[in-house]
Amino acid sequence: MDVMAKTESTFSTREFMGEIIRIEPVMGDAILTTFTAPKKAVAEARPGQFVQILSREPTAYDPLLRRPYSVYRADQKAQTLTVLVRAYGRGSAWLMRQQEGVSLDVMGPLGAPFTVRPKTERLLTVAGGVGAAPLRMLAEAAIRDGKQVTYLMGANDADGLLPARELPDEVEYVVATMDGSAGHTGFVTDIIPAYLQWADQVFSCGPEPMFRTLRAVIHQHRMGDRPDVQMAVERAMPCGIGACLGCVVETRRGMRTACVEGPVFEMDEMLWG
Amino acid sequence: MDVMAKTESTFSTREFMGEIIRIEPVMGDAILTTFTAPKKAVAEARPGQFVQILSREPTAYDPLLRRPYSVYRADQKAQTLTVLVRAYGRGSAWLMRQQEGVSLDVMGPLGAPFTVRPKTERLLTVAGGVGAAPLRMLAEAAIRDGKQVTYLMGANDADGLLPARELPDEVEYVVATMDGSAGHTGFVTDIIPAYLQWADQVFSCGPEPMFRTLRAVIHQHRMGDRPDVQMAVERAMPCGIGACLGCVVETRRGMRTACVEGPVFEMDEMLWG
Amino acid sequence: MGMTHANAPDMVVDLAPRNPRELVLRNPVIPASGCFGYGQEFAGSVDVQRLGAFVSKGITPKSRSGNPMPRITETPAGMLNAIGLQNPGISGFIRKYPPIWLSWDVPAIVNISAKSVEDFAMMARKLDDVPGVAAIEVNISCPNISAGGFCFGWDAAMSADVTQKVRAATTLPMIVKLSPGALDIVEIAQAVEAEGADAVSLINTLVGMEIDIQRQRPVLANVTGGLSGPAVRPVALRMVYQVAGSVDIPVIGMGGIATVADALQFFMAGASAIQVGTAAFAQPRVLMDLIDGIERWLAARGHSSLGGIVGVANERYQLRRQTPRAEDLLTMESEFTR
Amino acid sequence: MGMTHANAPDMVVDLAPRNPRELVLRNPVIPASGCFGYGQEFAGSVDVQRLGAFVSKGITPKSRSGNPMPRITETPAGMLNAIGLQNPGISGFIRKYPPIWLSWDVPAIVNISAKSVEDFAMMARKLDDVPGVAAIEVNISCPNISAGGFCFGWDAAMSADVTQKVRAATTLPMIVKLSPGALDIVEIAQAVEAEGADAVSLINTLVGMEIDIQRQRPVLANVTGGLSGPAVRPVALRMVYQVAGSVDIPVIGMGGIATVADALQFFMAGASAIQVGTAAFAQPRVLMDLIDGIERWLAARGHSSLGGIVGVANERYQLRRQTPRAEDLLTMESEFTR
Ligand SMILES: Cc1cc2nc3c(=O)[nH]c(=O)nc-3n(C[C@H](O)[C@H](O)[C@H](O)COP(=O)(O)OP(=O)(O)OC[C@H]3O[C@@H](n4cnc5c(N)ncnc54)[C@H](O)[C@@H]3O)c2cc1C
Ligand SMILES: Cc1cc2nc3c(=O)[nH]c(=O)nc-3n(C[C@H](O)[C@H](O)[C@H](O)COP(=O)(O)OP(=O)(O)OC[C@H]3O[C@@H](n4cnc5c(N)ncnc54)[C@H](O)[C@@H]3O)c2cc1C
Ligand SMILES: Cc1cc2nc3c(=O)[nH]c(=O)nc-3n(C[C@H](O)[C@H](O)[C@H](O)COP(=O)(O)O)c2cc1C
Ligand SMILES: Cc1cc2nc3c(=O)[nH]c(=O)nc-3n(C[C@H](O)[C@H](O)[C@H](O)COP(=O)(O)O)c2cc1C
Ligand code: FES
Ligand code: FES
Repeated sequence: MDVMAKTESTFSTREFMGEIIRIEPVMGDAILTTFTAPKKAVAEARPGQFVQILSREPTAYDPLLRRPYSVYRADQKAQTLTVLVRAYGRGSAWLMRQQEGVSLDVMGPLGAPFTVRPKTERLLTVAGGVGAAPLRMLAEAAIRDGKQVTYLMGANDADGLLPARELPDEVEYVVATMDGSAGHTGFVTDIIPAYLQWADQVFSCGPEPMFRTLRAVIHQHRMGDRPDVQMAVERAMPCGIGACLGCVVETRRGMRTACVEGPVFEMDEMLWG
Repeated sequence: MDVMAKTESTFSTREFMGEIIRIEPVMGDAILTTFTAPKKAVAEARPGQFVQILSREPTAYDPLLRRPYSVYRADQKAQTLTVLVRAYGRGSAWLMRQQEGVSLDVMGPLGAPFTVRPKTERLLTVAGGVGAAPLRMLAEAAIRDGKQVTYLMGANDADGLLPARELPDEVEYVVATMDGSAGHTGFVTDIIPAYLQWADQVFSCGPEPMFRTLRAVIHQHRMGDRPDVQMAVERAMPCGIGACLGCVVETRRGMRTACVEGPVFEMDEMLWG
Repeated sequence: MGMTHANAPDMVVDLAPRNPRELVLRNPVIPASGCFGYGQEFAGSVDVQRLGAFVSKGITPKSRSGNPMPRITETPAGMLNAIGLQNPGISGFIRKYPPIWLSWDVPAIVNISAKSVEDFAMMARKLDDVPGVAAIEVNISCPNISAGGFCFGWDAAMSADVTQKVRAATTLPMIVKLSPGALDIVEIAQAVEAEGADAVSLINTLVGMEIDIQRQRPVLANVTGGLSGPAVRPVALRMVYQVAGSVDIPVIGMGGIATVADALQFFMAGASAIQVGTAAFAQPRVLMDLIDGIERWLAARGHSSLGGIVGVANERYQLRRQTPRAEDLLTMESEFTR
Repeated sequence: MGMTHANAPDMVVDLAPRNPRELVLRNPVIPASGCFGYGQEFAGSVDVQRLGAFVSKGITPKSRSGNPMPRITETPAGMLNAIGLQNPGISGFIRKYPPIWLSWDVPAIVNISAKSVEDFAMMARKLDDVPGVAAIEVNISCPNISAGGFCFGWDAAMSADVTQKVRAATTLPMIVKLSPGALDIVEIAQAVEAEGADAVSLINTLVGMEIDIQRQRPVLANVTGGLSGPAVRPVALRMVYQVAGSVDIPVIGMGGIATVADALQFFMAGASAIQVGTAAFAQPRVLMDLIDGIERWLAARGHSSLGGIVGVANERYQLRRQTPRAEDLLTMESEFTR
């Protein structure tokens, strides 16, 4: 091999620097962070996809790895992406301290989005906590495509709910709170049965216990394979591009990467251990 | 021993959080950072002493160790300390990015200050680069005590010099620049001989090569032990309180810690290797 | 200032349960050797008297001026040191420091380093009845001159030999401090336990280096140095987990501990007490924060004592806890002989 | 895009100078095993064709689904992984990937792992004439079943044995990847050199662990995992320095490399090439930045080739460079026989 041979190859990197242009409180102690992004990244972002944000100072090696955040909004006009960030650990704490004007080191959009089947007319989305983010984008896209959306969300109290203004008017927004400060008193999964027969597809994102309850409820109520159910799961993601095999989900077809083959999986494909 | 015995002990910590209240450009790419400090810390700060500033995010382990900065100004009225910060490596880069309102994790003041002998009337100070900082505070204190000060400073160009406004009017400020854009063209050490017979004491802070030239010049020109010469040296300082022995200076009396027994040493006490 | 009410969790630890001279600490937080000078240096930064104990800088048979500079450099989330055991030597040390400690209400542990078994024993003998000295910590991460500079702590027989000779030279509580460079640190821990160590402490630093690319030579004058700080914590925790699951004497864990959560990891791995080095350089108050924070964490979760969480994450520790005592064995024999 | 003018420094490295099948790289930057998948995963993030070479995920005799989750956790300036060698097995691998690589303009190195000497040899034999495979990297940080699970790479005789059997099974350029857990990594390096390794690469990960204090159990389902990333860099650099000063075959350095300065440290310690793992997870572009940055650094300092800085900070390397050749020895004999 001639090692000095000129290499003819084209590639486009998914890494970019995005300047924070807006920070808004949204629900509980979570914020919406909006940053500039390349045209291509904004145009290609699909509901359920995520970006990996480097959450450290340029002068520090720690915390080392990027943190995944679902795309909450892709604004084609403003050429921006928005993520919803909740204070959790070291990475999100860093991100929440960043002010407008700061440049974020971002990679994405990444992952396999939600799949809305062409025949689907009625979408039921079930959100818990920051799981509200990808489902908001999904709801927006579905309404734009002329479909019907019922958006269910659960939280401890009214403050923990996504504000209704964040969803398109056409969306039917139904909520549940543990303390009864808004909507149904109890779990969001309590109110699902009422919508199951209506829905063509169910989309969910939230904490693991919510998924498990949701699955039990659906198994109890569904007719045949209908509605079909997709879930966006959460895994720590060192690489986000399928290279490390650190984010896998056990499925009927074997180990699947949550970052490339997910984060959206068919509920019935996953093994629940 | 009764291990649960109540311990009667008093101690006062030297660690405090100081809020940045002002950031000003000062010379070259260096800035002055002024932050609030406890009454005691401000009152006790002496010229030549330093503070150790944690130069990382509260959520990060890296860079791990504090960075030492000379006290540039201790403002009793405003209850603030000021340091002069030049962009150098990872720690100072972090510090330079901090904005007004940020809380700094500070320890100090630490170290042994310059010693002005009671009989001293005429002080010659020789500054190189950020060595200007402790000498500015020394000059201010000496003028306040009714003494005479000649402040020599060298830099590559005029932009790298401490602005005259930063020194009390009573100070005679003489400069040298390599490019001749201000004062003498050449090294600051070129102009020292003219002041040596005048001075009772010489105080210096700057890079190692400047110290070596200064020492050679002084050895060549001084009469007996006069003037006596003190130098504030630079060492990386993991602890700043004499515990790690990582910052030692070899002296005629053995290894001495630069953080507690220094950073100010008598020139003739140090072994120059 | 810690809790003083009646329901405060019991933080007392006994680090030498087998030794009549005992080593009982009011809490499990101990500054590590080489990181706390001789106890006085931190006086302006922390309330030394509140500590569980403290360990002195490493003492050698003769005084040493240490390595040339630079002796220290920073690394990602860690640091390298090659201090070279700068210290006044055992005799100068004994004259100077224990008399001061005598009036202190906190146990002082003396860390000793030597290049021959005889020198270790000699130092132990000299320390045996020095008032103000509560215990010794034997640093076996030292080159053994008679083994061509091979580190004592890398060889079970040599580690056992040092332990045995020191044991014969003093009745003081003896902690043996293990080297992470050993191929199998469990083997070393078991060897020193068999020879009468009252406790083991681990880990000492990992050997590392940095190169100054401008000068094209090693940063440290000594070429290599010891790596410490948060960077090494996962390695230290793994070794503490392994050793705690394999010996019956108390284990003192260290290596990168900087927060209450870090300390809890070590307790859950099986450490009875912890040492803190590098983190206290950056933030001396970490020592006080640990004492208060561990106590608060235990109280918040309803633990009446620290002992309740020691080893809870350690599988082998759990097995050991379930190991039946002699009298129980008789009734269970059939199960074991199947 | 790198320099193309005539004065660009020569970055070409030959990693198998003793082997007629040679392993010549256009530059010294190589993604590390397990951190680059099979080369395609990074296609959307970096220009794979510009790399010096790349190393595949570790391949085993049979397909493996790897360890249960969680497999990864972050640590200060580092990470722990216990992937457990999820891979399609040697046969599935050979069917799937080398045919793709065949059209690529970048050497593909296959990393192999096994639990017996025979399995290592079997895999080497299967790979020997597979088009698209440029070299093999033998991962000896594996448990040897016939030695009770003791790691091959911790024992010189076992390491030599694997090397010899693999050497007999293939004429492919063979890199042996060393384990940092060995007591004396130099001894292992010399043993594999003697048995015909064309190059050595180091380091593999250090063994570490983390405990989840909420759940009071190890974070990783596998309990322990391999520590990598900037945290381990000083340990890796020290080992590369030691090994490069003790063997005559090329050394490939890795462990925590994230910047051009880091890479230069490894070259100056004696590495002929570098591998990059963890840092490329966080920032894939680091791979391109390294290629460009190393070249620029060399050019800025007037170096006509990378070789000019390899080992410059390594004392023993310098001594070796000065070692007289046979013909010179005759005239210098008197000096040596004094
Ligand atoms: C596809 C996806 C979409 C998400 N969308 C959102 C969102 O829209 N909004 C939101 O607030 N959160 C979202 N999350 C979760 C978000 O990434 C977490 O808040 C974050 O991972 C927690 O990180 P932290 O730094 O705050 O906490 P930490 O405490 O630092 O991390 C939590 C734990 O995970 C480990 N960890 C973190 N990152 C990694 C990594 N890269 N590799 C290995 N271990 C790691 C840490 O060691 C720690 O044990 C999403 C996660 C995924 C997978
Ligand atoms: C007494 C004293 C007073 C000073 N006053 C001033 C001043 O007034 N203004 C000013 O700008 N600078 C001052 N300095 C220098 C200032 O501390 C340096 O700019 C700083 O140390 C360089 O750090 P950095 O993080 O920017 O660079 P880095 O590149 O991160 O550090 C430079 C080198 O030092 C090492 N290092 C840094 N800190 C430590 C540590 N704590 N322990 C071990 N190794 C370390 C790093 O590993 C690196 O090799 C003073 C230094 C001393 C000792
Ligand atoms: C500057 C420094 C000096 C040290 N000196 C000694 C010593 O004299 N004897 C010893 O046994 N360990 C010594 N150590 C090792 C520490 O006691 C401890 O084992 C190690 O630093 C790991 O803990 P840490 O990560 O909390 O610092 C020293 C460590 C440092 C950083
Ligand atoms: C997720 C992950 C998977 C790895 N898998 C392998 C492997 O299959 N075979 C191998 O020899 N090394 C493997 N390694 C080790 C790396 O190749 C490399 O030796 C180590 O990570 C140190 O380099 P780094 O600090 O740049 O990551 C793996 C490392 C990581 C982080
Ligand atoms: S995050 Fe690395 S494979 Fe998914
Ligand atoms: S910085 Fe630790 S002794 Fe001076």
